[in-house]
Amino acid sequence: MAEHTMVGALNQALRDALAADPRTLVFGEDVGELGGVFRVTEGLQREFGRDRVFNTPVAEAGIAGMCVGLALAGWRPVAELQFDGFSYPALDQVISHIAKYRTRTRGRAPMPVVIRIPSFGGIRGKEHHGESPETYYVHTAGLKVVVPSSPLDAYRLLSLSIDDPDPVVFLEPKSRYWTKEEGELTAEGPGIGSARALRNGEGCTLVSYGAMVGRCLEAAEVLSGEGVECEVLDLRSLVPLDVDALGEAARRTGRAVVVHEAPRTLGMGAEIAARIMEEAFDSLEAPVARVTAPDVPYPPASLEQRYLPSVDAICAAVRRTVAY
Amino acid sequence: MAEHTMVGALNQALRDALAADPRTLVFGEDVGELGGVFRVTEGLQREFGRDRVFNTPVAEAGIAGMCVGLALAGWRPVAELQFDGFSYPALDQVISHIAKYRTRTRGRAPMPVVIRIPSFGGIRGKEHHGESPETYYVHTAGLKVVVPSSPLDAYRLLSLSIDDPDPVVFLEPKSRYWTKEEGELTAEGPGIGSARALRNGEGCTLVSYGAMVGRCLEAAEVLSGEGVECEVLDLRSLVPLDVDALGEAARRTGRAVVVHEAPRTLGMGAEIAARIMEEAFDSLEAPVARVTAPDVPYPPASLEQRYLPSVDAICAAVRRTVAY
Amino acid sequence: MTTRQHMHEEPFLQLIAPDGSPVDDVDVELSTEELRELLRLMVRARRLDRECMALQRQGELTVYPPFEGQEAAQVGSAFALGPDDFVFPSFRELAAAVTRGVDVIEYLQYHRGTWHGGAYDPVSSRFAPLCVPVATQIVHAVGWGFGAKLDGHAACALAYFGDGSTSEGDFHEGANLAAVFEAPVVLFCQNNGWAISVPLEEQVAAPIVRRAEGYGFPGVRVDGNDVLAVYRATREAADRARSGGGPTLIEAITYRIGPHSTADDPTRYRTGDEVEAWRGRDPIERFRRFLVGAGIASEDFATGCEAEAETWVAEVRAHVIAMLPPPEDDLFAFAFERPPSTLLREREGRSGG
Amino acid sequence: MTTRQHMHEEPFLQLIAPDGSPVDDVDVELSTEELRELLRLMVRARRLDRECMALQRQGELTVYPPFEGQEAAQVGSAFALGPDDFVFPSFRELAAAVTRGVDVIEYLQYHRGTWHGGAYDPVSSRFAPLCVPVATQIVHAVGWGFGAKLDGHAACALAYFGDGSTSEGDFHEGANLAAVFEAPVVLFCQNNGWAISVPLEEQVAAPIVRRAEGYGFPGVRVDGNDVLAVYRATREAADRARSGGGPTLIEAITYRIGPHSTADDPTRYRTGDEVEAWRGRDPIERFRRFLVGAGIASEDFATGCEAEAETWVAEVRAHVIAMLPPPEDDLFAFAFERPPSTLLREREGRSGG
Ligand SMILES: Cc1ncc(C[n+]2csc(CCOP(=O)(O)OP(=O)(O)O)c2C)c(N)n1
Ligand SMILES: Cc1ncc(C[n+]2csc(CCOP(=O)(O)OP(=O)(O)O)c2C)c(N)n1
Ligand SMILES: [Mg+2]
Ligand SMILES: [Mg+2]
Repeated sequence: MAEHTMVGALNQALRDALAADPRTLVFGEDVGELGGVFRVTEGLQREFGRDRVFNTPVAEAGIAGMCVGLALAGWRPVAELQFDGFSYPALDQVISHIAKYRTRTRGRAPMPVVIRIPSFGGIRGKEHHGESPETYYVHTAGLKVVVPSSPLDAYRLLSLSIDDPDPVVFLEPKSRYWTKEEGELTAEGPGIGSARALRNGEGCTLVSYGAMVGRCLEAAEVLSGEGVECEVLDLRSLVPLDVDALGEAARRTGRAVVVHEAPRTLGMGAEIAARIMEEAFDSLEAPVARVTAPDVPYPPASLEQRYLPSVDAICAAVRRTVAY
Repeated sequence: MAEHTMVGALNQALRDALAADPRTLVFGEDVGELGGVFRVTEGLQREFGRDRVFNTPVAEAGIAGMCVGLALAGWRPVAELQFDGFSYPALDQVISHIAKYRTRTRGRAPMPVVIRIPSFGGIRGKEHHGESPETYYVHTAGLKVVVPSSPLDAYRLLSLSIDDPDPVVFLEPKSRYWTKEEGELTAEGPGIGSARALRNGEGCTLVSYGAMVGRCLEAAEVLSGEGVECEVLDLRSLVPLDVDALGEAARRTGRAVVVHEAPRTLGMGAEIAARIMEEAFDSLEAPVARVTAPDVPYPPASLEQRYLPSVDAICAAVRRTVAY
Repeated sequence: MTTRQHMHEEPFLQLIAPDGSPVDDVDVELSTEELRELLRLMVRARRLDRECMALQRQGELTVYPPFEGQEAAQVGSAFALGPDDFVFPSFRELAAAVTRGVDVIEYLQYHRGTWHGGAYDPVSSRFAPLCVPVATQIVHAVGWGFGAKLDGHAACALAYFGDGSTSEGDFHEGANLAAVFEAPVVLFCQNNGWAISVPLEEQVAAPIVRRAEGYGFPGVRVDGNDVLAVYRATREAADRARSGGGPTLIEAITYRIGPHSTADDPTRYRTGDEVEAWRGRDPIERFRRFLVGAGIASEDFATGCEAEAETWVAEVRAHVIAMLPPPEDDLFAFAFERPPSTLLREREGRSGG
Repeated sequence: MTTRQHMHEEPFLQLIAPDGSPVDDVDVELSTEELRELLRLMVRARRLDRECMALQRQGELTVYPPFEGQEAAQVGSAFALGPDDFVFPSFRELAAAVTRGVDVIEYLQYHRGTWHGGAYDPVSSRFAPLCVPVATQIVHAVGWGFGAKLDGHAACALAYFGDGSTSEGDFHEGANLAAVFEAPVVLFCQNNGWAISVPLEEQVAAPIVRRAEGYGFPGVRVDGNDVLAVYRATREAADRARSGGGPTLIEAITYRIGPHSTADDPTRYRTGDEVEAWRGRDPIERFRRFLVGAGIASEDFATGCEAEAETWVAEVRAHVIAMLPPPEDDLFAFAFERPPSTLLREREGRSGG
């Protein structure tokens, strides 16, 4: 069985999409000869030509805005914004147009647009290279927001995102780009909107997405040694949010801890806590806990592991929740 | 006692700030001769001259970015972005710089900047004129976010925001601009970070801010007729969030309903629900309910009252919560 | 006065003088029928604009942004486009919509407050939905134009925007992207001298047309109240775009005679003299005199246009007043093709109670 | 090759030929001491740049963006500023920081990964923190310059940015605002031919300097590898700005000899020939030959500069290696002057456990 890195899996998903549908376009800063600063688009320009895969000037609002016009002309744009921190200049085009265009045109002009953004922290990056931008997109009505946590699922989710008729913001956890996973690259399996349990347990439910899923699994391992068996839920998509899975899990374990890299206030943890309370109030044995970054800007490399949720912090939160 | 509209109170707060501190500047699109599209800056240019109060070109990122340079040069910029929906082009400058500059410079370059944004819906406005942008700012670490609900408090909160050494995003509820309140304009009283109870009751706590505070008071009136006495909490500032007041209220009434105009997912209701659960889990008799707009773009005038939380919807949520 | 200064700072293309006399070779290769049609369209558009002002005052429309004074700029440019070309309007281009044959009733749903963006089909109309955030539509036009180019499809996109919109970053990103991708795009700036209350000289420090050279494509300055000059400049730019010549920036010097919108009070920021001076350059009167003087149309034809516009507008008015709000379920009907389950639940909850 | 094409497309200011011979009146009103100082600074800067590359390879710095080849552009421009002027750098302007006397150790905290933006005091250093989101600093410079103007304070702001950065909306909004407010600002573009892997011709379709006219202020194109030409152009622009003449755009034609950053592999997108051609225009060697040829400095002086740079860099290296991570509490220490209670709680929670 072949082993895949997340970068390799994403690259294959783009290649397969370009091959499958001649209307698919891949563009962004440095996606051409260079293959992207993370090599996710490696070799695609050579294979599909400069009309299908091309560099753009350094203009994020322009990149997002061009997606609108290209979609109106019947193309399927898959755009890359180079880093989380550089996706912000495009926010106006994403919020004001990509998210609203289908509604504005009563469904006559859908926006089958995918915006890929290498995101999140943990790579000892410079300022603006470790941001967790999901809240800005999740709160924006009209968008779907997808976050893979492993190579095989990255292939599946990116393929499904490109097929999706609605606009998808696809956030790639940079810190997992080079992790490896064995198996077949296939779009079969759980769709966008279905969370998946990566570990079962009755003691507490750990809810996460992206790079923090790995830390949750580590924490679950540690806690298992203490006799606390945790279920680990990988959300996979933040919009749609799998509230059924969240409710069911909370009803089963009565305890939930949400983990993410974004700052606490109005990070995904807030929505998940609120939804779990709405879905499973009577079953809750303890308040839903949030293990997140503090409400301060992303720090320099030498402090980032103090900023991001640590395995210890996750374990401590679970212990408190179980002991509650 | 004098009667004040919110527009008049805000205008007076700006006038007093310009008079009190020669370093204060007021600028934005149409704030000069016109006095702003809502007249909040009426007469200020005539009174303080074109150096202190001036029009800018139509360039929101530029307006926000200039605030950074002006603050570095020792000025206190009070900028207006004309409407909620037109504040998005400035998001990159706000998120990447205004919110991070103090941290980046280890406190050496504070950002005593106020960005005023006429916000929220309910005025039968065109598209992009009824947005509730608070989540984008509340989640951005390094900003304070203030929302007045009445004329007298608007004067107080804007005065305190201009005095505040940290950057403040000041969201003005357009639909309340012409409401009147009797009393003295003074900065004395509850500060930024303190919620205030506008009505007391033991049956349920209604939590809101901005224009929805008025609807909560109407709902409380209706419910009182049914024998359900509601406490109505006006948050006043979303960052800092008065979690002590939230916890205390929830401990007292055991029931809370949050009301806002923004779409549900990752609207303030999510954070408030999560905080209340964290603060007062054991006292909660029912899940914290959220009465919000649905997760769709802001609709045209003829549908907006179907989109915004209605008094009926608030009452229904309270009844469900009390009956839970 | 600003716009006049700027207007005279450098030459601009003018074929017909304000008094209606030809100042240059006026042959723009239009048939007599087509020339008359230009007048007909301008007269219709103005009559409709005035009706919309009235409808708003009567509470039948929400805030309305009138275009009176800009008829030649909009009709002349829209008339120059081919059936496959695609227009990306801002929010003041009702005259262009009329010229393009967009369903006016559906368009007015926007101003009626019954549907954002207008309810017409943008794809079959070749006219994008109304776009409020200024300059953002310019980048959409570049994307569409580049898409047409990739399709090897000989069509161009035309983006309308105002003088104030040129201060936005999106104007620049769009112009530079169009230049780099050699996209078939016409960037059509209606310089009406004002951005709400901000005069041109507080908006820019040089004539807008000069920007074109910095991007590497042609810029043309034209008398925006001269419908033939606007037509010729747009026709040339569109032909060049379709034949691979890339983008053109057109700066049409015109004036907004009315308020920025029905919510605006222009007496706060501009003088009556300025407005009067511009009434003297009225685009319709100018073209009427030209047609009559050149024997292309009779006075009767002109009066006929007004009569015809009158009946047409009466119908439009009736339809507008009859427009009902959409059903509440339309709130939910269009946000997604595959909606999240949470939204479906909320939707059912509503229809349930 | 792009940059060369563009470079020769139109004339640019050059005082010293690549071989070191004067091509024009080289009197820029600098004393012998000052002229020598320019060489000293360029030598120091390059030596430091190379040390930083080494430190990064040795794991002592995080990703580092070298400036080798751009010494004349940075040193010549920074040297032309007065003590009250304020620099708004991007992320590659270490040579400008050295020239301005910014505390290099504190600056390198940025690359060490111990503090974002660098730990120097931007206000007393008259040097803003490093700015990563390209072009955003241009608007900050305009704000600062306009603030200085309001203070009636004769100082200007200089913003550094690259060729790729000129595609951003913020470049445009900053340039237009500077023009409209007649802000004392120098917009200094280091056109090094590449934006990471994107060559100039995929970034813009016309020489960047041509943009200036569209905004209504002067644009100057200068040989960015000729330190005297850069000095003169910047000196003139800064003097004009301080005396109320408003902004100037300077396009300095130069080249990035090294990779975009230590994370980049330039062999994927450019040829070795191109790099070699530019080594032939080396700014330091050129100026050394000029000084020696003109009898302003001796070969010994030049070798002396290198020796002196060597010792200086050894000290810097020692300090960098000794830099410790800040205490965890620094995470919380600076976000607010009056922090929310929720943040204080979290902060105490941490220090607690
Ligand atoms: C991004 C954005 N900012 C602000 C506004 C508010 N606004 C509406 S029209 C207008 C002035 C536009 O002036 P111009 O581009 O000259 O067009 P005109 O109104 O003259 O037709 C402004 C500032 C907006 N619609 N979009
Ligand atoms: C807003 C933004 N988008 C993207 C990036 C990623 N990025 C870093 S440097 C760079 C290229 C900049 O090119 P140029 O302006 O020519 O400067 P140079 O690197 O050549 O010095 C890009 C795209 C960024 N830093 N900021
Ligand atoms: Mg205008
Ligand atoms: Mg460059």
